[in-house]
Amino acid sequence: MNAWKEFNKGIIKENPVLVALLGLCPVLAVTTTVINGLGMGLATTFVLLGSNIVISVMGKFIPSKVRIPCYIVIIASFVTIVDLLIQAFSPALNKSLGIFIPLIVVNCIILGRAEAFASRNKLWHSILDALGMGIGFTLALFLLSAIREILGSGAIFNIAITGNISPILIFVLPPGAFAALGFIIAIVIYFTKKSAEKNKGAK
Amino acid sequence: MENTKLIVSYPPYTKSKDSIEKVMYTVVFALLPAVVAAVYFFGLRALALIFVCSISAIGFEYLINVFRKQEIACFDGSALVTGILLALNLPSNLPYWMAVLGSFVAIVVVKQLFGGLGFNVFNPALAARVFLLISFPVAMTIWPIPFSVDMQTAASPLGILKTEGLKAANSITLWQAFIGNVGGSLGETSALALLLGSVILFWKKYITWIIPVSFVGATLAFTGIFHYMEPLKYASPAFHFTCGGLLLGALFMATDMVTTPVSKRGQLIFGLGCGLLTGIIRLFGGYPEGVSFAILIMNAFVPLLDKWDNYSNGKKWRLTKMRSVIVLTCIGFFSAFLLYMTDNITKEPIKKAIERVKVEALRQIFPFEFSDKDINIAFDKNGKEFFEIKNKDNSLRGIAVETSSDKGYGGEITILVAVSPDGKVFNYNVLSHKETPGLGNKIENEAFKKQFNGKTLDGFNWKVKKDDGFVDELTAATISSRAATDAVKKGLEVISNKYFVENKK
Amino acid sequence: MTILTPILILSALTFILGLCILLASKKFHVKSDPLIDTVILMLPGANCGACGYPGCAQFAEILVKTRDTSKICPVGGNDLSYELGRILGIKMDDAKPLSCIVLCNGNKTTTKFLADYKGIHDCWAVKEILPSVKQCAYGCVGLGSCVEACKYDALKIVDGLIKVIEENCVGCGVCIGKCPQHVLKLTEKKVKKYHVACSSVDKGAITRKYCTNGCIGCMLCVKACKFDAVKVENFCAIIDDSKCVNCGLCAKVCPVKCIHLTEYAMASKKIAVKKTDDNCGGCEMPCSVKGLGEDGTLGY
Amino acid sequence: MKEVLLVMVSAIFINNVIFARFLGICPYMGVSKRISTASGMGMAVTFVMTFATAITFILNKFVLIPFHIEYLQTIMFILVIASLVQIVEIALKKISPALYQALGIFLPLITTNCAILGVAILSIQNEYSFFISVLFAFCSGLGFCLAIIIFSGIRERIEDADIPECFKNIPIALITAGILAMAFMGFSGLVK
Amino acid sequence: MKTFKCGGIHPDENKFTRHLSIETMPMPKLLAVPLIQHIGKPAALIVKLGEQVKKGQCIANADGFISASIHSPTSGKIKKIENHPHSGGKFVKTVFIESDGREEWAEGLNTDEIDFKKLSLEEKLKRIKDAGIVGMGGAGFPTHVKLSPPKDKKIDTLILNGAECEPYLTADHRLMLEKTDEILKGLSIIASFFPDGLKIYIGIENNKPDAIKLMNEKASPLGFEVVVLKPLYPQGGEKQLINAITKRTVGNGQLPFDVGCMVNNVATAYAVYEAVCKNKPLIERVLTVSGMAIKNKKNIKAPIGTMFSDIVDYCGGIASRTMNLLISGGPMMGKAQYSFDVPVIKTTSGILFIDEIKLAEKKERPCLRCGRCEEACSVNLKPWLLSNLAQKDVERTLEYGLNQCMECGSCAFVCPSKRDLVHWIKYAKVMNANIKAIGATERQ
Repeated sequence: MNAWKEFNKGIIKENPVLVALLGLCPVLAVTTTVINGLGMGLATTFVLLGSNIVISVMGKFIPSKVRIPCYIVIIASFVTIVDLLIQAFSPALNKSLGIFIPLIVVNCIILGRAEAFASRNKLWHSILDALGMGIGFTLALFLLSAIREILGSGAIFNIAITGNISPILIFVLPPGAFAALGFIIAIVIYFTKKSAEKNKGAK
Repeated sequence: MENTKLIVSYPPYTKSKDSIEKVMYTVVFALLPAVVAAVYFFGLRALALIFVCSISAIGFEYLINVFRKQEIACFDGSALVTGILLALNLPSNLPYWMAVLGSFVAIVVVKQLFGGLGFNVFNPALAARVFLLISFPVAMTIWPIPFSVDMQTAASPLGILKTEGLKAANSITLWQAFIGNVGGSLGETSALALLLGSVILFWKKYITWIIPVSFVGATLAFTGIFHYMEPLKYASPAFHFTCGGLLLGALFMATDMVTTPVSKRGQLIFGLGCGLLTGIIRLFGGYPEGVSFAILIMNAFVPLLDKWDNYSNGKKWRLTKMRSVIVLTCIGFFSAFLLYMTDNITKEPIKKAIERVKVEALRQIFPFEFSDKDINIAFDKNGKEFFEIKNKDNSLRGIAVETSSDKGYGGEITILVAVSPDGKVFNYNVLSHKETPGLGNKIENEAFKKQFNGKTLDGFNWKVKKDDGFVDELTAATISSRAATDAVKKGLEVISNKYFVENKK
Repeated sequence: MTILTPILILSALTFILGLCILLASKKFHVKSDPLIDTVILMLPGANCGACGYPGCAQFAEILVKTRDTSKICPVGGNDLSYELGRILGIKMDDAKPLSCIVLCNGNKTTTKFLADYKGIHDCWAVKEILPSVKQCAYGCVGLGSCVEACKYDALKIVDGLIKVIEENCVGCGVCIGKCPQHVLKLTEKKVKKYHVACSSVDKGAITRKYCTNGCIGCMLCVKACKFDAVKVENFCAIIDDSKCVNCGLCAKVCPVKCIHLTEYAMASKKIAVKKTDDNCGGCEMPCSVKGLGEDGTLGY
Repeated sequence: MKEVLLVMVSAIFINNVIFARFLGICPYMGVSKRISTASGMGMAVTFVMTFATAITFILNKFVLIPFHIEYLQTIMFILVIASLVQIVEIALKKISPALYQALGIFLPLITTNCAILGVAILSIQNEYSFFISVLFAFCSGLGFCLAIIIFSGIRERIEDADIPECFKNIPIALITAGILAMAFMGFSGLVK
Repeated sequence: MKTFKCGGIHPDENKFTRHLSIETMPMPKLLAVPLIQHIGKPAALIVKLGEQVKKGQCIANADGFISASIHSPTSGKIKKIENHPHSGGKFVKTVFIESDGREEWAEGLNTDEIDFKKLSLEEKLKRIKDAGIVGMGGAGFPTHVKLSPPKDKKIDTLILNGAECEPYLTADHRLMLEKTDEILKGLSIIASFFPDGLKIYIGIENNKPDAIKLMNEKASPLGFEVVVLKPLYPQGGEKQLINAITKRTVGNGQLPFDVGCMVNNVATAYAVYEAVCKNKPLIERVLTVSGMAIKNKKNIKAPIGTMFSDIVDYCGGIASRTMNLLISGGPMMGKAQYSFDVPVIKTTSGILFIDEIKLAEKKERPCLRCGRCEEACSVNLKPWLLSNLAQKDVERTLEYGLNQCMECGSCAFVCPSKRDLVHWIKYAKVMNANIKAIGATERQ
């Protein structure tokens, strides 16, 4: 499989959040502002990259019986590293992401990619796949947090833009998160189905 | 005779003249008294609002029918009923665009997305009201006073009960509340009009009597018990009956056929549940009006109430041998080593980071500049931390202390207070709070904080204007303002009895 | 010294846990035959019951226990049987691929409708109040009870009549039981397939009244067929698959054009035939029979 | 006694593990197609959550704090949870196949469930005593159970409504969860 | 006034023909006598094509325990025997008889009246069986089987069903007015089959005051009690009538004789009188011809086998061009027909010509879960649940009492969304019967 397709698939075709619907917990929780969204996206990408590299290298040695605990330990260590780094260098982000940084460990995307892809493919492809998935995840987070921030608190990157029209506060609160993600996924399904029909028709 | 084309279908061939249109337009007819009362009390603006809501509801349903190529069913009255019910739930001075947004949510999201009439799980008008209440807390909780010409606003009786306590709420006589001459949303004020309207529905058997009776009964019982136990703290059941949306909810919202259980037993449990939840939210909850939330939550239980189900089978699971133990252990070994190294590197930066946050906060609340060196941390008897800012000749320039008050609307508020050596407040900075965004979190902005500048402990009544103190509270966020004042006062007390008492002694 | 404490603790923890997992799996070991699971994974998993068992899991269990070569999964067809045989170490006899045909051609143009039916769109529901929506009481009602039952969506309604989409049909036979008129039939997927598209048992005169190409039992096809593969039973012609060589002669002579040809691209093994006057050598038949395909091939 | 009641009500209703804290959304969306599987999942999560919180609390109190290796908290917790789940599963298969039949398929799902680890870490952060944190975990599990059973009831009812094509199953489920979260916000501010 | 306790609806009665007396219809040229006119196995044919038959001669014998014999309504020649449309909606083997106009009775039949007290029980039962008497209320259950219930069941009440709750139909009403004595004689014949000390009621709805007055005068001397019933559909059903009069409820899966009751229709009693006293077989019946689209509405006594087309000619033809609904039976439980050449059979209680029913517009709307069909159902089932399950998972409908449904149509009547609940329930019954049949064949 050529490299570009490997990388590309994570972003649009098999976007972990919008198409495969994995890892919804952090996606809903932290996307109140765009900065948080991006922060979480990058953190997850880092962990995904690290764990994919390690797992694809050690893929052969891990016996299938305990592969889940092994992957979890590897991922957990990467997550702790990221956790400590964030606490050290950007306390504001740490305060807003709160409990969700340690929870990257149980983010289904990382374990999913590790088990489904990294343990079976070569290092170079695993890295590409990790990057693709990571960027796809961050893109989805950015999209959702942008919508929620603009509608919810009338600002972007914490700079107020909507002036005197009072913002729709629900988008900052949990119900808004669920509904916004629901609408985005519906739109994605609508377009993928339409394009599928178009090229099926063309074929 | 041969050419007549015979229609064949399955018996029965005569059907009752009942139809969805008849049911829905009877409900509209039953809502007329409430509409008339609303217009009488709140003026033409109410009529305009009802008109806007209904037209947009029908319009959205028409668009959906066209978009999904269904046959046009938007004039069967169900959209009109939703529109009117939504309008009766709103304050009459609500901006029009919010009303249209509300009917969009009601018709498109809550009703059509779930499959249209008959399939929606939640009552559309109710879900839209809760959506608006949460999205625009300010606009939805200010109710114009009846007959007021220039739209003066006041809190609804329940709102007064929630913020001011029973004493103020009792000022409204029960009769006023019953006929509707009291602040509140269009439809819920005049209980008389609602009861009048529901008579036709009961007579034509379009609503069952079980749900309204059990709903109102449970609410009155619940509030009655607490009223009996502590008459001073909790309002009487009669007050709860006439005020707030109880009657509008019980008679028109909770009896919507589609979103309530079909069987009698289910309806009874539904009614009791709604009543109980309304009581809990009204007496203990954060929002003054509990009816909408109660009905929404019970709507979620409806599928369970008349559910039927069969059990599905599970799957097998397998395991293998010893090698796994060794590999697991060495992975544990390596990760431990890796983590130790990172912790070593990042230990100092973390400590410094926490320091910097504290210094950052301090720098914000002291009017004068100072360098890190001038900060000295002192402790009092029970280990409370004080930040003292020293001058060059290490005399005291300012003291700051971290205090908190748990009387906040959403819970605990912790602040950092800065005080001058002679006991005057410089400024304070909110470290953490759980106030409702948009309302309570206004205690953080400058306008509110400036009031405390230069105030000393004794000589000022550390209360909000309502309790004849000097702090004028934020509109519709009295509790948060009172909690903030209380926290600052506590900070002053702690500092004063550490520094000033010792000096005095 | 402080470097050792975390490493020791974590390693100790992982060791203990690893040991617990091992002990647990030893003590609580449950015997289960992995072969059945591999077979289950190979089967299509549609639980269609064509192999005669309620689900693929049960079919796999019995296949592994009895190693009976006659057990066939028609949906999987030959290559699945071959694969199963390889796994179980037995020689499976190859499954004949089946496909479904409709023994009726009464669509909007060829037949008249009985009455303006207003009710549930389901063939069984119609039978309660009317013999059929169409005037022919034996033909396909055309309201699609079979279409819903088909898992491979190989059936669709084309102006009032069921049409079989050959590529999708795997011959699982679920739709046969779902038709109240029993006009669906499973037949072998041959290259060319002729079948009589009618199942009306009324006399010719009556059938002609309500359906333009219903079989009137005129026996012309019986006379024309050299291999007596066609016979007429109470006014309706039936083609016997085993004898029929698909020469297509009966279709040509049928006055009401009620014998239809279906082509199965997948199973086609085209045999080039030398076209000579007296004996073409392709099928040991006197060449005078003009039934050969246009491109001079004889499909088997 | 008041504090116990406080913790229970807040864990089940106010900051419900799904609607307020956003923990455990993946299994919440995945397993709630039918009421029977949903209740099975709910019970499994409650059981494992309580068990896991108890063990992680002990681990934290007697291992992490004395040796000052708090940074190992995440890895130790998740390791314990993963192995615990596997051991429970093997034991369950042997002891009572019937119970295994009901809960078995959910146990592997639980290892990747944010709620279990989330609740464990939360109970550490809130500095609850041992009894209170176990109670907190059990009530969070009940909250999860309550949420998933109601949710599966609704999903089963709207299964064959003619929802627009692109809104079928996951998007409509998310919107339903949104409305449910809105309804549960009624409880906010309940505990003074 | 008494009535049954659970469910029931009030359709508007439209009993236009209640004042018109019964007219006897002249014998049409061609008669079509189908071999299925009752519940149970079709009768076995005993005549050949072209054979000459006399009026009242038996042309098909009862075949099996639950079956009834069929007689020729006229004297004439068997013209043809073939599958012909039947008012039940299926093609049935039908005997076509061309009447020769002589109306010559077969020997021994149509004797003048004899006193039934002299005949022994077996003799009476044999006459009823030979005359092919079936329940005329609409079910068509062979009466001779009904009159010999299993030995262990003790019958203590006999009810004569004069309720006639179906709209439009007034046949029983007119019969009660014009043939009161014969009906009471028939009722006492039926009563003689059971031990004395039997309580006998006659249930008549309040919308037939003249019938109630007349029956009271004639019945009370004989010791029969006339019970006035509040008009409520479906009071004509056995279970509902028993509950209305004796307050006993016939539970799920039970039959009337399980609670010691026996219900017979007014027309059946009249036919029993004619069979026992006059040895006349069941070859004609009284039915109502009504509906907006027929020129003049009538109550007619028509021979079995008369084509609907002949009846339309006798009643003056179709009144309006837009007539598009022809019903055999009442509007609630009758069946719509697709052609006019369908014969009258023993259970046809009426023929309705309804004009321009806009059935197309009555499109099925989604179910509002209003619960009105639950209230209306008189055997307290959940029609909305049964119809939903019929579409999703048919086997589960059996758990919710599918087989108790007697398809009275009350639920579909009250449904505001005009859903065809009864059709879905019938569909569920058929599919379950199929599944049972397939199950049976697999077990062999």
